[in-house]
Amino acid sequence: MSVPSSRRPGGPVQVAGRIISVRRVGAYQHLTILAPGVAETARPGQFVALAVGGERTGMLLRRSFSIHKVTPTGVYGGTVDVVVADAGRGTHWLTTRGVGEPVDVVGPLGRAFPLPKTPEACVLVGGGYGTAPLFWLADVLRERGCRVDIILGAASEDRLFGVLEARRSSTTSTVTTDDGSAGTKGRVTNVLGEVIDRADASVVYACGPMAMLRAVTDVATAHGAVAQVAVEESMACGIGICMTCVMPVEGPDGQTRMLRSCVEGPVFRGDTVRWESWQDGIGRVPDDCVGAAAMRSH
Amino acid sequence: MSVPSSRRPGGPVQVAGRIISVRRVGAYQHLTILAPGVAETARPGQFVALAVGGERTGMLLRRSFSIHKVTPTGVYGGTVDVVVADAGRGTHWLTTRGVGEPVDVVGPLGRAFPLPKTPEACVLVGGGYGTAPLFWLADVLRERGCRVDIILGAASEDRLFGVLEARRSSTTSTVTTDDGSAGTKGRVTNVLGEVIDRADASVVYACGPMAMLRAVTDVATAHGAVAQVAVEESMACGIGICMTCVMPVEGPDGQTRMLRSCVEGPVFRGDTVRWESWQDGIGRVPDDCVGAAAMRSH
Amino acid sequence: MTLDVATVDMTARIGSLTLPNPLMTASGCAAAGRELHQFFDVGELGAVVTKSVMTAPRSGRDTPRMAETDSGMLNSIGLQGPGIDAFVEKDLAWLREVGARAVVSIAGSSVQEFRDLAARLADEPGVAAIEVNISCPNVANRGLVFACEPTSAASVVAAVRAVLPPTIPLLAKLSPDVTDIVEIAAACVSAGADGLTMINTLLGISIDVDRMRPRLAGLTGGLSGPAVRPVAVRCIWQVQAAMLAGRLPTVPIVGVGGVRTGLDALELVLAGACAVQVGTVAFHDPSAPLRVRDELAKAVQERGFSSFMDAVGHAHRVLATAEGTR
Amino acid sequence: MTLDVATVDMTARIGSLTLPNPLMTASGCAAAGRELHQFFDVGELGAVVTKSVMTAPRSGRDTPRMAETDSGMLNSIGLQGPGIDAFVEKDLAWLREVGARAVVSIAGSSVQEFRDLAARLADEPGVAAIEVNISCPNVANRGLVFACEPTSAASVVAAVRAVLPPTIPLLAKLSPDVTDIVEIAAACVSAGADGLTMINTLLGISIDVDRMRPRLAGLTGGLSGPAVRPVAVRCIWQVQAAMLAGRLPTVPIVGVGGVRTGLDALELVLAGACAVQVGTVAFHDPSAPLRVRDELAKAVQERGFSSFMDAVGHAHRVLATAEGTR
Ligand SMILES: Cc1cc2nc3c(=O)[nH]c(=O)nc-3n(C[C@H](O)[C@H](O)[C@H](O)COP(=O)(O)OP(=O)(O)OC[C@H]3O[C@@H](n4cnc5c(N)ncnc54)[C@H](O)[C@@H]3O)c2cc1C
Ligand SMILES: Cc1cc2nc3c(=O)[nH]c(=O)nc-3n(C[C@H](O)[C@H](O)[C@H](O)COP(=O)(O)OP(=O)(O)OC[C@H]3O[C@@H](n4cnc5c(N)ncnc54)[C@H](O)[C@@H]3O)c2cc1C
Ligand SMILES: Cc1cc2nc3c(=O)[nH]c(=O)nc-3n(C[C@H](O)[C@H](O)[C@H](O)COP(=O)(O)O)c2cc1C
Ligand SMILES: Cc1cc2nc3c(=O)[nH]c(=O)nc-3n(C[C@H](O)[C@H](O)[C@H](O)COP(=O)(O)O)c2cc1C
Ligand code: FES
Ligand code: FES
Repeated sequence: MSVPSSRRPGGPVQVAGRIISVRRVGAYQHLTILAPGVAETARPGQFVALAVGGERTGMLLRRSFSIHKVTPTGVYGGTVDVVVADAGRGTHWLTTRGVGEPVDVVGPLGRAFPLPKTPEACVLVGGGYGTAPLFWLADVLRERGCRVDIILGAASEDRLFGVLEARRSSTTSTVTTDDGSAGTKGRVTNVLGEVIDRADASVVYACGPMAMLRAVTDVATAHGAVAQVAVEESMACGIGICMTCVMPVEGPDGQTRMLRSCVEGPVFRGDTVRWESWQDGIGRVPDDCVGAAAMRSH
Repeated sequence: MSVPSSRRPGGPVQVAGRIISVRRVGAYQHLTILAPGVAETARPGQFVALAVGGERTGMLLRRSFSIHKVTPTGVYGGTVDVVVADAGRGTHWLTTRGVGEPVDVVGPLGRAFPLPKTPEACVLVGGGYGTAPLFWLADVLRERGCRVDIILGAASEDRLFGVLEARRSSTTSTVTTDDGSAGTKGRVTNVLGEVIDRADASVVYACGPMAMLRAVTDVATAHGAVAQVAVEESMACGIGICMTCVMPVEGPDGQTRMLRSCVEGPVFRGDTVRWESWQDGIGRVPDDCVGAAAMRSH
Repeated sequence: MTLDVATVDMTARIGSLTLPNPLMTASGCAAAGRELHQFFDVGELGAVVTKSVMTAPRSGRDTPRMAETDSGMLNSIGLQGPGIDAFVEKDLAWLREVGARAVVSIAGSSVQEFRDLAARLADEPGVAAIEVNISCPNVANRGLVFACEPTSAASVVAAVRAVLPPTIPLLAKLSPDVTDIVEIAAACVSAGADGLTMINTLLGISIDVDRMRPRLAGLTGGLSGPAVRPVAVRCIWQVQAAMLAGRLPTVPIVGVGGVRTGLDALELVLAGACAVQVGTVAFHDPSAPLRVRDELAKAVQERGFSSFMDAVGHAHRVLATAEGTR
Repeated sequence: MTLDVATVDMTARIGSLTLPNPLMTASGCAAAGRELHQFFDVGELGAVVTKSVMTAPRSGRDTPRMAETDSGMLNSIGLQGPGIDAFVEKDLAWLREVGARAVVSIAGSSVQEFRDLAARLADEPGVAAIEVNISCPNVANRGLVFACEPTSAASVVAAVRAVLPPTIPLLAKLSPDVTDIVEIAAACVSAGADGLTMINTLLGISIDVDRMRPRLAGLTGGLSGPAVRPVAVRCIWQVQAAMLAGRLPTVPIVGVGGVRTGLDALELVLAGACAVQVGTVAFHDPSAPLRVRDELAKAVQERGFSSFMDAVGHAHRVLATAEGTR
């Protein structure tokens, strides 16, 4: 099997993958997919877009998943691991696939977590399956001499992912659940300030639901750390051609633009995201956004 | 598992079936489907309509298949066998299913082959997978003391189905192929007259492509036998509610009507079908058909 | 809260007509109910909408009459049917006998034919409502489809309304193949329609790439099935919004188009439909109309509505509140 | 005969424009080609049709902007883009650099805006053709979409044609949401359109049954994908048939709507399209435009055509012959 490579160095490829292992982990399905060409250039924070439903399906759009880890040099080629929650019809299809079944993969997609140039203390925060990309990130950070502390949060124990992995990859790991079924009862942000202070962390990496990312950004900023957050917006293409996945982000020039979270994200500096724009599931274009004025004519 | 039964005695049921055996037979896939409630009342010549494509498929319509045989009293309930040619996207899906997979079944559907009240000599003619329903019919006829001769035809050897079964269930069996790769080179109708005469048959049962059924009807009539043919029209519903599967058939009153081949067929007396109506794949409504006049206004 | 059997009040009201539940078959997708009665008791449905009937018996069009398309199908039946007399004698009588509520769909190639059909049905017992299928060519107007032109549509509705007793509601069934469906809806309501059924099929063509000619013998066909549901929801929404805005008088809307599940039906209901028809999907799943009824009841109850009618058009209220608080 | 690489002449001619093959991206489904260039060389396509550009930078609409539907999707992007100046400087320059043929799609909220955009592009090198996206609301006419009204559509086409050099063909992109697409097509051709692109999306709504409000922040969206292909084929067929019947002058048709495979593309071609755009399906399969090109070439060759152009509109000839011999 020849390894497909992107026409842009490090860019995405499309490859006919195959599931080579499936495991149930709490509420999630952990899939290992043989996908040569994807693993080789992927970095933590990037994602893959998987086709769902099989041939002649009525589900037209790919589903996006953070890359949990990669193994660039398996026997048959590189593999990619993803952790999937059964959240709807497409993920339901994925979580009911067996070993040996084909899955079409496009990846690696998006911008990875930016890594500190010098060894820094970092706190990694994950909500639910949002922890999936963090352990790989932790490994990469520790290789660079960074101290890593991890906080895992979820609604309940079965929705935690990677409690053991967290312990292995970090100096300290803390668990919170909304219902108190594991670890500290409450939100990740209840403990985050303390963990930042204890580690004297300068960067907080976070992945999880929008509301959590906003709260993490607030706490990080208040405690003098920079938040790097991986967002999850509804994506029709995942590769930057459709303009469905946009969100308001402030640029270095102080101007807010509707950026594509698939190619200009999914990782953004938390304090550049205009969090106040989301209300009741609707993401409003801020009035001061570049190009907002032109929308008023029609 | 309770056996579903139709609200009309002997009528169809809809049941969540399961594939319990798959075998490759030449160019065909032979499936045995656990489908309690279907097998119990089915008779030779009837068919089942199978859902294809799985959940969230873009393929909305069921596909129809002649019942090859039934086993009303399996360990888990009745089973139905069908023989499927990979002819398009839906049959492709079916022929690539494995044991244990679910298949939704509606059946038994349509009118069965009418059986002679007294022992008669019968010739059974099948083209391609059209032979599938004939062996079961042969058994039923022989139980009634009928002599049975079978003719199997196909384009080539791999498209013959049931050569051995034919030998077991008949007094004589004859094979023809268009390319001469098995049996006599030529069409079933090249040998049909002779077989009718030799057996002194009064009924010819046939299943296969439209053109073959027409030719069989001609030969049978010329040799003093009645042809009972099972047709294959494009069917959207299979149960009589959509009016897509109609064909012009002459009634006892001498009037031609567009009859639904799914409920008023698929078995028709060959000499009542207005064969001349089909040309280049289009089935024209004959000018003298009941209700044809009203179509001329718009 | 997940329920096995919903206990919410599912009574549906379409003007003067009260139905035990809002689920109906769609015209042309259930014949006259007899075949589906093998799978479930059609008397349990809100109503059976019968295949559009014309005056004379009709053979229908040449075959093939159908082509499967992605998540949908095209049909070109050509209103095959027995004609009004045989329909009344056999089909309507049968529906009465089994205790089903019959919504009788009629079609004509002239205003006169519509009027005569309605007059013939006016005194027949067991007609719960009349649905006029105005998606047929108007012979008097270059074969232009009645539903595509407000004055043609209105003249059919007015003629039919004039000969029907007030006890029989008249539903005008609209085509989505128009530039402005609100305009047609308004014309029909002004002309006396007691309700609107939306939508009929979309005009489509499919080509057989092997034979290199159109698949359907009749060339064009009507596109139906889940593929068109977003268009159905949009039409219902637009007309309901226009009613709420006072641009036309408020009449009940019967929703149809691509309903496969109770949640699909709920989409139509939230957009404004107070009854829902299941068409093409019954070809795939003969018990779909009844299954959808139960799924819808469950969905309505789980969302905390005390009765089905409270859910009708609810998305307009949610949106208005959201915009208000913005 | 099954072929790995087709050798048939795939040259496509759209009026004065000659393309090496008939495959294009669809406007709004490929941005300006840069992202797809990671998967294949966009210079290998017949042309890249760029996202409709307006004068000023636009933020686009609120999110969510998309909803998946059965075999399709709804989008409500609101023409997010950088504005014409940045487009010319960055996107058009890039396309020129990589040797791609650019069909530039423009959109305006007034006839004047369309004219100004075209004038701005008239002298830019590397504009193979202009596609006018007239499916936008006309601010001067109660926000009525230009494409829904023959005189509005024609006024845009005439204004744009007047400022373009004759060497740049003008394609008018039509909306299927009209009662009579032939009427709109005829108006555009009379006004000077060198070709017609069909179809833009269908207006649809999808409702979130949990939040009980429309899924899209912008309420309505455009329906695209395989679900709508039968409507696209029908529109192409109707306009091509009207041209063959002399009801309007013959101009080339560019087909778009639900193309997933080469055989889907062939459907549009047999109906009358001399070029084919791949839109939504590129979201699923980024290399779809090039894959479809190869599949189409194979399909055309296997059917014994000596060149692609011979297949254009062929189903009309097959049907005419069949009817003739009946
Ligand atoms: C960058 C990124 C990384 C992600 N990583 C993971 C992960 O590691 N594990 C995991 O379980 N899930 C992850 N998600 C969420 C996952 O993509 C959605 O749960 C999934 O798309 C839902 O599809 P569905 O068919 O089950 O639901 P449906 O509701 O049927 O989906 C309908 C449509 O909406 C889109 N959609 C629905 N929910 C979401 C959502 N939350 N985010 C984005 N699109 C959505 C779908 O893609 C689809 O197009 C990620 C999303 C993004 C954007
Ligand atoms: C009463 C009856 C009995 C049949 N028995 C058998 C059998 O025993 N074994 C077998 O292999 N096939 C049988 N067929 C034919 C089988 O139904 C078709 O091959 C199948 O529907 C093709 O589906 P597809 O998705 O593969 O093809 P597609 O071309 O993708 O199908 C598209 C649509 O056209 C319909 N269609 C296409 N070809 C046919 C056809 N030849 N007949 C009817 N509908 C068609 C399909 O049902 C579907 O709705 C029978 C058909 C009928 C009507
Ligand atoms: C095979 C078929 C026949 C139809 N016949 C009629 C008809 O006679 N009269 C009518 O008003 N609508 C007819 N329709 C349209 C349906 O009633 C319905 O409006 C349309 O199919 C959309 O709903 P669906 O997607 O649930 O099928 C027919 C539809 C199909 C598929
Ligand atoms: C996300 C998205 C954005 C689109 N933007 C535009 C646009 O800017 N201008 C335009 O003319 N058409 C636009 N379209 C319509 C497509 O160009 C095309 O006409 C339509 O989607 C049908 O083709 P398809 O089914 O192949 O997608 C857009 C379609 C989608 C899905
Ligand atoms: S998902 Fe298409 S641009 Fe981001
Ligand atoms: S297939 Fe529907 S009536 Fe026969």
